[in-house]
Amino acid sequence: MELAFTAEENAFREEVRAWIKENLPPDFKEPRSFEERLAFSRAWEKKLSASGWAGIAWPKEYGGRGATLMEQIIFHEEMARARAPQIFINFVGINLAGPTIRIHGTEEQRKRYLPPILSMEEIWCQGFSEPNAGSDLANVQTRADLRDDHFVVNGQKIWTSFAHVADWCLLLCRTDQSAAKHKGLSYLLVDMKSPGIDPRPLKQITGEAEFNEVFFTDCVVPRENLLGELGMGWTYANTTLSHERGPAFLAHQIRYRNTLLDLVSAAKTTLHDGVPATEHPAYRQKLAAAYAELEIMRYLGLRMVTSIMRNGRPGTEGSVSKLYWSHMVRRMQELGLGVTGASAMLDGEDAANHGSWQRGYMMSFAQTIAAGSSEIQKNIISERVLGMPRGEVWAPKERV
Amino acid sequence: MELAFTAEENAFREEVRAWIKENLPPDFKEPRSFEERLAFSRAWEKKLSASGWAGIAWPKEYGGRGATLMEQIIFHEEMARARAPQIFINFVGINLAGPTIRIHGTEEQRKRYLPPILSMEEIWCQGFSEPNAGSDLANVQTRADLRDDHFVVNGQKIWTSFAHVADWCLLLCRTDQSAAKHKGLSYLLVDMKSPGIDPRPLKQITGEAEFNEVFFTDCVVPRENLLGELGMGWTYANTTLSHERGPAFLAHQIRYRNTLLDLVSAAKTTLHDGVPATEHPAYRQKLAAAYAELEIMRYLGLRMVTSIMRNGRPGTEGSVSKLYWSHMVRRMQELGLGVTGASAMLDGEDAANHGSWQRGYMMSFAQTIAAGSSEIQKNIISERVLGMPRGEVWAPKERV
Amino acid sequence: MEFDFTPEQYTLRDEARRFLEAQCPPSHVREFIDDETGWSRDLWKRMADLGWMGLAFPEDLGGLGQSFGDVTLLLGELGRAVAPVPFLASLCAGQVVFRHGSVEQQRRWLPSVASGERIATIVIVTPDAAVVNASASGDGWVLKGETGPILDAPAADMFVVAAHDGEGARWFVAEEGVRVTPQLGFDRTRTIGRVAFDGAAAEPLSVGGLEPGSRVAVAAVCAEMVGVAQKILDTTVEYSKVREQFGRPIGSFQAIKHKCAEMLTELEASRSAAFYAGWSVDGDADDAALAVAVAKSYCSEALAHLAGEGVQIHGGIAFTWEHDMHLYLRRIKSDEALFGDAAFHRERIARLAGL
Amino acid sequence: MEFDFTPEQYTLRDEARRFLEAQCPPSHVREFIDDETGWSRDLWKRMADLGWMGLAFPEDLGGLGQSFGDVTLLLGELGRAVAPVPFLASLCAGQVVFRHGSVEQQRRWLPSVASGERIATIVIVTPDAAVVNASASGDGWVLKGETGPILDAPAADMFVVAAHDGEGARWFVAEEGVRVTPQLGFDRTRTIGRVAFDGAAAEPLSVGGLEPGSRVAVAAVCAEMVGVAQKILDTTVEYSKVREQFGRPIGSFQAIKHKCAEMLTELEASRSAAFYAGWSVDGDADDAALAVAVAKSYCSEALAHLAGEGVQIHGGIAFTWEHDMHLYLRRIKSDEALFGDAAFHRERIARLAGL
Repeated sequence: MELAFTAEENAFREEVRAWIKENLPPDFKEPRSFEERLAFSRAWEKKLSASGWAGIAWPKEYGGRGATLMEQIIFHEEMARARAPQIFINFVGINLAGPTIRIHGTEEQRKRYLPPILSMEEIWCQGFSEPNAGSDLANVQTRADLRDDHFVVNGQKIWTSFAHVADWCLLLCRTDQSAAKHKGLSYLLVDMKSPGIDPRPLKQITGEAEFNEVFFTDCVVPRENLLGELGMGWTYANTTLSHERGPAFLAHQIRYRNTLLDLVSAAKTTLHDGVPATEHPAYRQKLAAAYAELEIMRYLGLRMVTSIMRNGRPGTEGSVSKLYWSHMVRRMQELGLGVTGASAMLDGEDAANHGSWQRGYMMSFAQTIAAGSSEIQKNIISERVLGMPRGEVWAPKERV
Repeated sequence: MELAFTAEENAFREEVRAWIKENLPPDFKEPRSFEERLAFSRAWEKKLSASGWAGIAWPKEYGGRGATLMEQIIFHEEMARARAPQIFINFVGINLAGPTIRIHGTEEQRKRYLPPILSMEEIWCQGFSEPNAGSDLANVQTRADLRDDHFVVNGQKIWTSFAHVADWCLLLCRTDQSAAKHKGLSYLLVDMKSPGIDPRPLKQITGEAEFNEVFFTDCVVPRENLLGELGMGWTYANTTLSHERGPAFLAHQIRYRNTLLDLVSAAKTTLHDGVPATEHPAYRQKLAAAYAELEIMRYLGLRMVTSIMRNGRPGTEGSVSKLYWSHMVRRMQELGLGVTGASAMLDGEDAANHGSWQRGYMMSFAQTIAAGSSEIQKNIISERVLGMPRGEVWAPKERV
Repeated sequence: MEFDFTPEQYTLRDEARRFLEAQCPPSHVREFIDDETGWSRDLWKRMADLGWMGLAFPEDLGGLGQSFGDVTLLLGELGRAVAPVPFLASLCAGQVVFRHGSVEQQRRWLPSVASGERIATIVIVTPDAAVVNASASGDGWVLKGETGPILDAPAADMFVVAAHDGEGARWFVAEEGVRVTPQLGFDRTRTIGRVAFDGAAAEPLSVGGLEPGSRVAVAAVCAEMVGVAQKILDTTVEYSKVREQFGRPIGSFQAIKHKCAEMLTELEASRSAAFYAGWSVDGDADDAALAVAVAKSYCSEALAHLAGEGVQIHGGIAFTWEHDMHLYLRRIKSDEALFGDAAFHRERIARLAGL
Repeated sequence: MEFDFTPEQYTLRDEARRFLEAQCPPSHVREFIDDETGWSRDLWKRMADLGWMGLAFPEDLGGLGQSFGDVTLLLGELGRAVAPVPFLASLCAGQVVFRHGSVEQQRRWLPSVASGERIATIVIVTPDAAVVNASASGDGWVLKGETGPILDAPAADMFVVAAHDGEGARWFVAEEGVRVTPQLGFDRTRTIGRVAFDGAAAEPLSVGGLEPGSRVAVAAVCAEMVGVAQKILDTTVEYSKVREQFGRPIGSFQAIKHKCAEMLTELEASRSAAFYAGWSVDGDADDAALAVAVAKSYCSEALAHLAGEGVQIHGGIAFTWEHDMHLYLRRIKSDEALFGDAAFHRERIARLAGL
């Protein structure tokens, strides 16, 4: 075991730090409304892009920085430590659409689509979830019927981030109605300016509209916009999903550490029963437990990184990490609400810390529901890691 | 809502109190070993029997006291409050075998078997569980083959209390190998002195042997010892099981209250981090939570009694009560171990309070496993109370 | 002994549920959720016509002379409907006047509260402490200080205030000169706000101390929470029967079934505790102080957990603003913090039990 | 950066597991569980032949010169086997001498500890506090006081004692004149007892204070717990695959599967914490004090829960003395209380984090 960094890694860290210092406004505060965030992130991510930080994990041949895993971690860590904004508007392009096109696209598609992602000339969204395809993603019903040289797309997607500002959509749809559920799916690269696409903002539990529903009505997509091969959508989708949890785990930990530090300072200044929450029997031990859980997230992350470096993929610790941190976050956010006392009854600017505990608590449900709900995670862990027998049909066996 | 007692009920309570005062040794302490408990309970339950307290819930025509539900509650409450021993060696006879014979037996069987139960001339055990029939009770495999005027019994029972001291056994066995699982079962009344019965003490998790395994090898049982009708064992078994939770719920609550009082006094005298556990952040709130949970068990009990008085059976509160109190007890016992600090590493006489926390903690697993494990309870609640759809076959539909 | 409501009381509950399903469907609730000071005056009038505000006040004070127990069932139904009315606040304030006021004070204030004409609120944060100071001024008293957030302060025209009179905490009533600043509530269905007294005239209620008045408030919020939680469980079970994934209703998966069974256990335990707390404050039972602390500590934690599970089982759909689940979740989480959270009430239990 | 053991270290672990499966099967463990002072001298000798007791001591002190990390894997395997030997106690005592003793003291005591010839134990209850008093007497020091329960005191012939020397807590070594009263352990596989010093001669270790020595002990017990918990999960998953109820293996029921998935999550988080704690004490990292408190607080609570679930899933069979599950449960529950429980270590975290 060795937790030290090499001289090269330390130099890289200094480079990142220097760049952040030069580019992040010193008084930067995370914008609170979605619209403000969008505006800020456009400018900020352009900057990243211009300085070559946008696709640090992308291979050099595709314009990326080809950073090592450790460099990626260091980059994300430093961004998190500086409380710099996370990649936002270009997230789908950089982390989902880009890698999927790079791995499964034709050479032509790579040349056409990858550079504008890196340069932020084209923003992407992804069309995955549907009202009836949540945990059961293979149940996608949006259909794309092939007619000579084009597909005609009809259907509805939900939870599509950035659909109203995106130029392209990585769309999972059914191209074969007769094949088995997960075999008739394909990926289309859809120009969001095409007629027949109607993105509607979807107000979420916090009252903000970060997501969209997207309705497709006789939307025409040229045949050459099929990604890779017909009927391979399910396989490709698993690539996309596997990129959704990147090497950003350790950086997330630092961001949650920022949250915990906020929580502790709230606890020090909020009286319960006449004493600060840090000294109240109920809260003192819970704060310490939250602290411990957060530290352990870091250790899990260190193990994951080591596994990825050794074997190209996380080990057992990786399969449980989402379950671990998503519930950790829920507890931490709920503790935040509790610590702020009667202010928990307020919201927005009237609540403590501009309502960040209320928003964080509500958003924490996204962690245990989206990208494989906790129930699905437990199915996967018990069957694939522990080798327990399948008793109920809950997913196609072929899901990777 | 009215929680007061009538004058008659109060008079009855005084009668019970007076009897206990006269009969329970003032320095009575619950015997700690099973053998001591057995010896004491023989004498104590004879006394109860002689004074007419043994079958207080039994109808007068069968020698009982025909006590009202409120009187039963009062009786059990007073016994619990005085920390008098619970009914033990005659428990199966009074609460399980007796009621089952009374309801399903022939008039001859009633006359033959009921009086010696009340008088404690005959001790009963019950042969229910088998190694492969735990949660899946319908899977009983002990077979009783009818040959002319007698059955020949072969098989193995487990978790049979008092088998080594019992005169009779209420035996659930399979009399029809070809019928559906739960339809081929019958009840036999088996003389434990018959040849071919071998009860062996079964050492349990605490190191004591309170239970037995019982092996039946070509054991002959006269045909007239069939309880009621052939093939009705499953139906009758549900009578037996329904009597297992009697109106003793509120009395149990008082006994657990005694446990909590012991816990609080342990907490007051055990230092953690230099302060009594009652003042330590971790334990103070947990003790208060245990106190609240215990109070709520009483309220649940009050609702259950009211439902039984109104409708003859408990309502929704009854269906969740076992799940509620069994896990409450586990938490309380585990808290007990925690509160005693380093003494949790000891056992028996070397541990705090003679190892009662260790024993109580280990025994608490019986509460969440026996008489319908928590998992089975949740199946029942979700399907029968909440009306959720059956997805997995986990029990014959006919189970009441 | 009979520890349950009478069939007549349950009939009243069922009628209330039907009334609210018709008069206060989610679409009605949603008319007010974007408005910090909005609440349903229409619904309030209809409730007044039914005599709900007077249910637990004696007939000679303009009420219907029923027990506080009847009101707890009603509170549950109003919770179930997340009704956008200041019922809980006004009820608690009225009950404090009823329990601490002189006959004259009761006669002066309660008939208009019982008729719904006057809306009162109770100015308190935790049930044991004064929130502002009272000082003698001329013939009377004046209040000074600022506190909040106070439930339904923006809707109220009478304030029953826990104030320190120099010797101890006691209840005062203020009607004029109270400055209310509306705030955005986490629970969007009710109003909430800061309350400031800058020398507002106030009159002390004749019976000193904050209890038993403050106990009534704690019992009331527990009763409401149980109603909200019942709605969450009902909605969740229904949804699990119709929502299909992997070709089967999700309610047929054991993981979902077991979660629902645990939710029912939490609900029935909470209901028992809320019943008992309501009963105990009604007759001022010996263990009333303990009973309300038991109920509020348990309901706060168990029902917040239940509400979270309800959202989790619904999955993505509950994550939308359009789905009603978050309205219930917000109500439960707000009630959790109202009049002392689980930690606060466990500390009360610890003290009452001599820990 | 590399945060995992090397393939060589895992090979050592696998060899240890095979060795213990052969030399220390449950039947061997059960030879000692009815005997308060019994432990396996045979197994101890075989372990000594493999050099296990000297693994983490330098070669010039008779050890094999490996890291403390190697030992943590071994501790896990010994936990997995609930091996009836005083390994953890003797290791911790030796490590304290190694970290706090002068070169001369190390040379005097450690070669015999590293060879397994001498069995030591660490006399401490929580890692921050002296348990007896030391006073100067002639040229040396004597110890006075009584404490316990002390792990493997009945097996030990050398005692490394946390004592107060009038100025502060520090480590002393006592060999003669120590009175040990064996006690019945909740964990029947190891010995335990009270230790009394009535003027026993003792020698202070040269480096004062209790840390970093006591941290090693805390890290060691976490490493052991992880091994026990892994065995519980393995056993439970295997059992769930073969035990049938309602005509199907119980491991095919979602309720059981989800419990096992939760257990694995608790285990992997605990393992990560124990790894990190072991690593941090090995190199005396800046955050070592925090890391061991994090590990012990989390492992104590999470793995006790895991052990309880293991029993629950086994059902009645685990309720028998003949089944081995209770041996693991008892080990976990004892380790939970050893060297400070979750509450204690959370309080440490709170202080270290400046709460």
